[in-house]
Amino acid sequence: MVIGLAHYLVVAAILFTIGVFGIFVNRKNVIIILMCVELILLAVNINFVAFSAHMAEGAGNNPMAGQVFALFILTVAAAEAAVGLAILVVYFRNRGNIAVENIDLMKG
Amino acid sequence: MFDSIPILSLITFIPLVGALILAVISKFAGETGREQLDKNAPRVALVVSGVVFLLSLLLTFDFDSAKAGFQFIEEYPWLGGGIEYRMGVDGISILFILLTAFLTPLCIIASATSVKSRMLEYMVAFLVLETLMIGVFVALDLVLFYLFFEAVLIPMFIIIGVWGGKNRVYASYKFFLYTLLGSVLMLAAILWIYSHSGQQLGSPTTDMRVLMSELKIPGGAQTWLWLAFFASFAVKMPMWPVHTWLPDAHVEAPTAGSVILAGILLKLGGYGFLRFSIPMFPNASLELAPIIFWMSIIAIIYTSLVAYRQNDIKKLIAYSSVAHMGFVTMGIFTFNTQGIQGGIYQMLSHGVISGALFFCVGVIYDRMHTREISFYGGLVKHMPVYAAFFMLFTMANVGLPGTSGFVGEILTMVGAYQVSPWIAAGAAIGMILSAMYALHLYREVIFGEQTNEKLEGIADMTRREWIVLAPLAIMTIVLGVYPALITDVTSASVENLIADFATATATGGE
Amino acid sequence: MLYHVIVFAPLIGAIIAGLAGTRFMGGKLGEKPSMIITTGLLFLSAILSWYAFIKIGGGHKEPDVNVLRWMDVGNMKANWAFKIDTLTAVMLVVVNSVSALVHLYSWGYMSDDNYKPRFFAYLSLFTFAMLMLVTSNNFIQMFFGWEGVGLASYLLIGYYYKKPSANAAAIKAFVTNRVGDVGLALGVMTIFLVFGSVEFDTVFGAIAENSDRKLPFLGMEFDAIELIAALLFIGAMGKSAQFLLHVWLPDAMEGPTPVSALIHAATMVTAGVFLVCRASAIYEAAPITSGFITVIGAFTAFFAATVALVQNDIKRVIAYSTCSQLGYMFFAAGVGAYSAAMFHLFTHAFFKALLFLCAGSVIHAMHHEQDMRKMGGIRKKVPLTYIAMIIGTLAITGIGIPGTKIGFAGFFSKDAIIEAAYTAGTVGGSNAGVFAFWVGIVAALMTSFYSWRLIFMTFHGKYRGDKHTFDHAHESPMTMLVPLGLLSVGALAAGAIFYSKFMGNAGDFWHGALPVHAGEHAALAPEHLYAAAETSHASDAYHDEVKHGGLFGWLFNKYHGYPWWVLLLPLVVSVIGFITAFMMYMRGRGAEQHIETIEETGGSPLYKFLLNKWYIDEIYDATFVKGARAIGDLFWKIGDIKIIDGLGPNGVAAFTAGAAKRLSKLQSGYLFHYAFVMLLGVAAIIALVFRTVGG
Amino acid sequence: MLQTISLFAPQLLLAVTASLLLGFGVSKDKDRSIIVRYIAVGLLILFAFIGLLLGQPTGEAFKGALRVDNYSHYVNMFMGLSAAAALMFSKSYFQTEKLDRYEYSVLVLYAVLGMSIMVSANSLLSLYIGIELQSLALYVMAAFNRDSLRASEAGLKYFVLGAISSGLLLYGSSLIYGFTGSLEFDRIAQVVSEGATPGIIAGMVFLLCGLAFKISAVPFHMWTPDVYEGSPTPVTGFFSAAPKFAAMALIARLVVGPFGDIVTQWQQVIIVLAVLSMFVGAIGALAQTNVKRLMAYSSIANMGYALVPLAAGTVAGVKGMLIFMSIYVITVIGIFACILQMRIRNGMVEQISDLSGLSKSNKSLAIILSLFMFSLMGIPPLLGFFGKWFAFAPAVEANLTWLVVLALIASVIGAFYYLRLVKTMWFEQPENEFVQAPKTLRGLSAISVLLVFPLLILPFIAVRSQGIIALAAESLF
Amino acid sequence: MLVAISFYLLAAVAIAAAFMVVASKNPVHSVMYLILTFFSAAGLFILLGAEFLALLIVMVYVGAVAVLFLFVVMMLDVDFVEMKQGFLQYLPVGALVGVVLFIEMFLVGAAYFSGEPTTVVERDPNVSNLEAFGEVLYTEYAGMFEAAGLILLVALIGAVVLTLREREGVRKQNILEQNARTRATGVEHVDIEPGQGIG
Repeated sequence: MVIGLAHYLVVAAILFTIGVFGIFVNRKNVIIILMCVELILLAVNINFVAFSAHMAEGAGNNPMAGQVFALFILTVAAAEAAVGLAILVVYFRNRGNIAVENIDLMKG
Repeated sequence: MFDSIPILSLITFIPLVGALILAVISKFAGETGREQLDKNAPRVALVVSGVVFLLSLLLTFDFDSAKAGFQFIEEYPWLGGGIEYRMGVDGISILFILLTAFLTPLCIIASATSVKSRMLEYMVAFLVLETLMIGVFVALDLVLFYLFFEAVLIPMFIIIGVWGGKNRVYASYKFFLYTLLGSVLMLAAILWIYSHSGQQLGSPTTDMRVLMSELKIPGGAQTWLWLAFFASFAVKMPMWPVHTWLPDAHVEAPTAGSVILAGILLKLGGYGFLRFSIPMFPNASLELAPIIFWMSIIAIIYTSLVAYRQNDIKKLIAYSSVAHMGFVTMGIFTFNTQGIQGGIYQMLSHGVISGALFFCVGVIYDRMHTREISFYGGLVKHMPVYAAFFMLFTMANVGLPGTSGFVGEILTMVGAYQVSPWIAAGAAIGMILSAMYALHLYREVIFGEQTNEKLEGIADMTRREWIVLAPLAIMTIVLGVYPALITDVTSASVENLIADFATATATGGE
Repeated sequence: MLYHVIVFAPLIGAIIAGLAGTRFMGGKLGEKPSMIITTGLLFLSAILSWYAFIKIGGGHKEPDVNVLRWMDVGNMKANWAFKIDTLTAVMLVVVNSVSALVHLYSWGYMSDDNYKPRFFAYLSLFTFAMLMLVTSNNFIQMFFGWEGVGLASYLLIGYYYKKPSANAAAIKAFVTNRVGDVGLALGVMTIFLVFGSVEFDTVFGAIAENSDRKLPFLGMEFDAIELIAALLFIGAMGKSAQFLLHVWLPDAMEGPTPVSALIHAATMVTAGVFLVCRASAIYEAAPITSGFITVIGAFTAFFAATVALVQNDIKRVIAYSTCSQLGYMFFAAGVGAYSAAMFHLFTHAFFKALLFLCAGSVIHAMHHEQDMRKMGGIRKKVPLTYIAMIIGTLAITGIGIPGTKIGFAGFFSKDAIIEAAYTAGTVGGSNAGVFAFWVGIVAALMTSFYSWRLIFMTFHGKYRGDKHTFDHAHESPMTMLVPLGLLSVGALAAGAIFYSKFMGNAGDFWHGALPVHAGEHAALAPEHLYAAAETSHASDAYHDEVKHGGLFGWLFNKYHGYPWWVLLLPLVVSVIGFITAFMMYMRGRGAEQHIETIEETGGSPLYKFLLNKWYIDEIYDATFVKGARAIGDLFWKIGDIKIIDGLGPNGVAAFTAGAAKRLSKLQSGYLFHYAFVMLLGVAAIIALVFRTVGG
Repeated sequence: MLQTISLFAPQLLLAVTASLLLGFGVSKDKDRSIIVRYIAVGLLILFAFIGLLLGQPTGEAFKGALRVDNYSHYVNMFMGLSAAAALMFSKSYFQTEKLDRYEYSVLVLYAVLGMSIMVSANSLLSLYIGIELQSLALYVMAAFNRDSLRASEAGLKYFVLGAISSGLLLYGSSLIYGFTGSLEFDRIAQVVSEGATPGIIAGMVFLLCGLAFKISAVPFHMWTPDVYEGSPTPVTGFFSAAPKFAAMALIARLVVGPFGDIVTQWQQVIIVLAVLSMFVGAIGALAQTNVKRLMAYSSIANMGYALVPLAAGTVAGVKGMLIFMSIYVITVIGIFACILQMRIRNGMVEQISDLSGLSKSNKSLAIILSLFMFSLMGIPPLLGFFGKWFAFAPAVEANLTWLVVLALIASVIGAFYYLRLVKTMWFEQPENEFVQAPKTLRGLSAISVLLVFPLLILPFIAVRSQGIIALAAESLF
Repeated sequence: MLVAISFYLLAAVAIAAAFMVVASKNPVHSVMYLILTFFSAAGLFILLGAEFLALLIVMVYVGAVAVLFLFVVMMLDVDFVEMKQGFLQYLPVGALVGVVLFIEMFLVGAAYFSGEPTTVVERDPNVSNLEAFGEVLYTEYAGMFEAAGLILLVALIGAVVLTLREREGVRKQNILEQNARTRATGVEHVDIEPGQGIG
């Protein structure tokens, strides 16, 4: 049984979907949402790496680019996590809790 | 006489300059200077609009009515891409300029006392409005035309909304959005024409002369474009069933606003039909004329009957305006000399008559602050002069021969009769109905025993009101007795229009 | 210049009095000067008119007088211009004479009025409009006059503007007239369509070449000329108060009595007759319409007479009488006897104006009491008026000695009409003519009855009104009596003097203004008549005779007069009418008893039917007036507000506002909803893009 | 490398100076924030015109990762100017709200840097980096008023949804990379022209969806009203101008560049986004009572209009988009300058009803704001009309007349709520006393209104600026 | 075969853990599951021959990000409330959209390659993954690398701006200030007017 590119893509897709799914079924805790975002980014990374690994050299193909991209995603994800958590903390300070259901001061 | 001066631009923009000057001065005036300004603003505005009127009179005298084409043409680069600043007048448009320049000073005179607040702003709005209205009639470029055509909404919206009656917000919104919806469809059509002209002529242009003479629009597209333009003009006219903004707008607008609305703005639609629909979409015009006829006839009968049942003076007159505009559309789409000339005539004369009627309403509104018909009665006892003027204009509104109202009506009907007696017969019913509602109004307001105590001691017309109404009265009669004043000017252009139309429709548009 | 003065003098008077005399300019001119100026100018006009009449009647030819360019649009050209021929001249005389006298009369009649300059301005304005009507050389200017007199009539009927009934009557008059005017306008448009011109000469000259033309009108195919004739006649019906459009005339009596005399008896209402005569060339070529006119005219004569039988308002009786007499004129015109119609118009103007002015004099004396039930026996109080009234009544009932030239004005003209109808019916074989003849006779009977009834109720018997009024009743001032006198002269002598002019050698008099030749009148001149004419007379002689004497003259000559009973019958029925009236109102307690009976019983159904004018007003009110209101309300409240606004601006606004509300509900503020929408969007857009690719 | 530096000098300048300012600001001197702001403003203005000053050099920088061309110069100019304006009008607000911190200016600089990377992006990587640089700065700016619950909620929402959009964008990028084998736009374009596989198309769709979030196109708009409302007003003003332009410019570069050969596919996406945005924007605004929220919906609608010419996929279309966006940016900056001028007793103007009777209490401001509103409505002779004209003409040319008609109808619906502002200002009686506004703000609004005012459509300006924009647009093709 | 087994195992763990991130009641558990997911993903990366990234993901995610999460979770001390209710309520719709999205992603992405099994391309054994990175990262991607640095800087600024609070009234020892003390700053010379007192 050969594990091909498709397998990885499916895994990535599943992770992506779980991440997405997690965002909109979660009603209680914003941190979970942030984690879901990380899941999504992970899924993308798997995609990139998988593509990169299965990519033949030449003909304009650039296998390394995918991995580099993944690296940058990692970096940015970390930065995002920092900023996101910082905002979350600020929010918590103001609101007293971080239940997603309560984040509805502004609507309409 | 005006070979070396851009007379049309001058006429168009002098009021705007006046408005700007007023606005700028007010910016630098202190609290006390502000009061002074409010007092003097009408005078300034009057001088400005008076100059415009004189210039447009000169223009009319200098106009060679034997020529069919555009005159006093000005052309300057503007937006590029075939969209340039082009102005010019022909026999169809020049009199509308004159009418605008004629009515505006009167409006200003009338407003000087009847407007109670923010006089300066009011005058600024009016001057801006004048620029825009004249601009519509002189523009020879589609974009320029649209610019003026649409921009009119702004000052009018403000005028209705700021100086209007109780329900002014609703009315101003209705006016604005109704007309805007119509004109955006026209904008879409203009865009299409622009793009089509690029494909057909090599480079796109919005020069109306080129578009009228050289652009060939395929039949199917013509119909769509015609409908899009129609949407705009029909709302402006207004034609049934898109007329319902008019009564509201009229009722709520201040007197001078109503005058301008009825006197000029309604004519933009008719002018548009003449300027665009017929020359540019001849086949579609021919094909869809029956729709116009039906709508016109319905407008005439329907709105006349509705007018008959109104209990607000302005509303009644507003509905009667719709009915009279029905004659205009009917006349224009007969495509014959009498019909089109009659349509133009009817527009001009209605400009004078309805303007005068609204001034008349303003006279008593200023005194009593109500437009309820039932409030009044027996006014002739204290206001004989007013009653006389009102009678004249009522009769002109009814279309009595000898007044200008008659000429337009009879010509349009004669024109329509040549197309189909049905149409003329339908319009003729309007003659009866107009007598019904107009005389009903006159009877309820002017005649009868004066029962309302509040009317005791109501003063007759002031000198100022005299000055406003007398020129209108003179015009009403002069135009009724000697219509050649108008028809001579318009005839060459109209004949030309008809000839072009005939050629275009004969060849099937391709 | 002569004609300029004739036509414009009244206008100038009207303008001066109307602007300077009234409160419009603060009454600077004053009452007296206004009255003097208007009346003076009118007399000037009148005198010049007689001069012109004599000149034109004597055979002088006058070219059209162009005054000013008017409408000039494409090939539609109509100028302000005067067409001067005998027809015009006759009308000028009628209009200006009566008008001048009425002006004068008004000095006295309106002496209590506060707004005299206005009244005189209106009168003069009316006169001007009427003059424009009768002098026009094209249909458009005629329409101007046509509506102008309508305006003046409106103003004058509503002169007592405080009276609601006067206002209502004024509007009714104007609107009803407008109905007719629409017909006229459509007629003019048809003329323009068919002939490409609206000028009389051009149009009349081109009738022959257009006689076969067919026109579609309102879904049917019509003979063009017939259509034109019919449409024009609708206009005439409105102005001349013919049956169905007559409703305004009785109500018009709300106006001051001089107005009734001038407008609603002598001049304006005859405009319809004038129109038919003016356009006689068209009617000549329109036999079907002519027949229709005959029937309508005859029926109106009958109908109005029946209503007049029972009316109690003195002016209304005369008004219906006018209506009835107009019917006579129309059926005369309908059978082709235009000259007879014009002749009756001419004489009628005198005696009907006389009657009205007499009635006015009575009313003046009775302090504006018009109800005959409250009069009676006042002949001693107003003897001169009484005499004038008798003269007028004798004139209208057509008293004279048949076969001679002795008789009152009505005798000549009315008999001429009846005879014309007889001729048309028997000799010409026209059924309409037969009908008209008999109706004419019956109407004459009724005319006599109600005219005498009026006399008896007013001047004879016992006084039935307010004592105080009676004591103060007095004969009218000279300004009123002089016109009465002059008109009496007219009523006495106009028939006798002008019979030969109008009816005798008509060709010499009319000079082509009216068709007096028989040849082309299908209704009157069936084949056998031609044949008879051709065989029994040398054709030259025939033509010559016809040319000079008109068809009727020719027939008269050919048959050497009518059967004796035809000549005698009108007189006989007049006498019968008189006797009947006498029996009913002079015997015993006379009128008093009658009035009591009716008050007790309420009158017979027929009486009520007639008293209520055949309920036509009620029917109109229920259908047209209420209908217009109801439809107006429907259009406004349902059509405009509910449907157009409801579905249009307001509906759209409500819809978008609703959508906005729903949309802002969607914008819940919850992160998970937002995320959900985003991902739903992605899924949907991908599905959209791949819907063709199929995944 | 030298070439890179010369081409990318403005951005490098920005990056270096921003870092220096950061260092400068760290010290505890209280007045630093003001100095930093002025320097930043000057820098931004310099940045805006540096392209012009340097003679608009063109070429590729960082080994093809970035592309500097007329297009990027033009967009940079507007971004720089609008950011400078936004910085200027933030001053008084932040000072009164006691929020004035030098970090804000630095963040703006970094955001602009991110945007300029976006605009110049020539590969998926630089695109992503640019977006993230910008976004992170914006997230922080949204929550800048950290003691305000609204602001922090705004920041939170913006962040979470922004992260999702990044995920979408990245997923799209990964697909494109996988199916084309490259991140470079040129290479992608080449592969696409040889035949696009479903993967590429799907990648493109994901990518566009991610970007659509940045321009707040429906259905990726949900954050916009909340963030606009919650963020400090000057931040909102900044959000609605430069980032929108940058993202829109990026979308344009993307669709005509790498995906230029699959017009039919992306056109559908753009059209769907456009139509939904126009109508949701127009209708959604109707129910609003908060000025900033209203502006949010207005910007949604306007992005819809801006997408219309883009759907044509022609040079004229890109040009139309540029003109429209430029005008939109000018207008929006002006409007926020106006809003920020209005200070009533109990704080800043937020509710529409706060504006009532402005025409009496502060006439010139009312006139200016009204002109902006009419401009947004697209009523001639104001600039907004010309924006619509140039935006819709290419769409009509590309047989998308129906789309234009829809857009125009939506603009009529939209007119309703702009009119409401005008109505409130002119037709109602004043309720509030307004505090005199600082000069800078008045100046800003005056400048923008002058730009919006029709007189500037004089031939020499109109034709020339069209020439510049046309050059910019052409450089994409 | 080993690769296959490893793949399935790792993939299964990753997916299951990811699911538990979403589904577990306690956020602390969620973080733990997240770490597990990252570990599994790192395993997958190794299977794909991206060793450097695998290490990096463990370091960055597990070492930094996850710890940060954990820290915040602890710090914010949120209630562990029942979340089943909402979870189940919205599950169907959410799941539906999730499934649709997944199917779409599968169809446009994975399905393309499922027909022809592709394998991991063998790279030059002489060049390690790390070397390969090094070759391009500072050359080809230098600019972006710098920019990424700026991103981190912005994140830093952001985090500081948002969360750093200087409390008023807290006595802190500032060595720099102490060292920079001079007589002029430390001593105030006051002339006291006779009879006036100080103040």
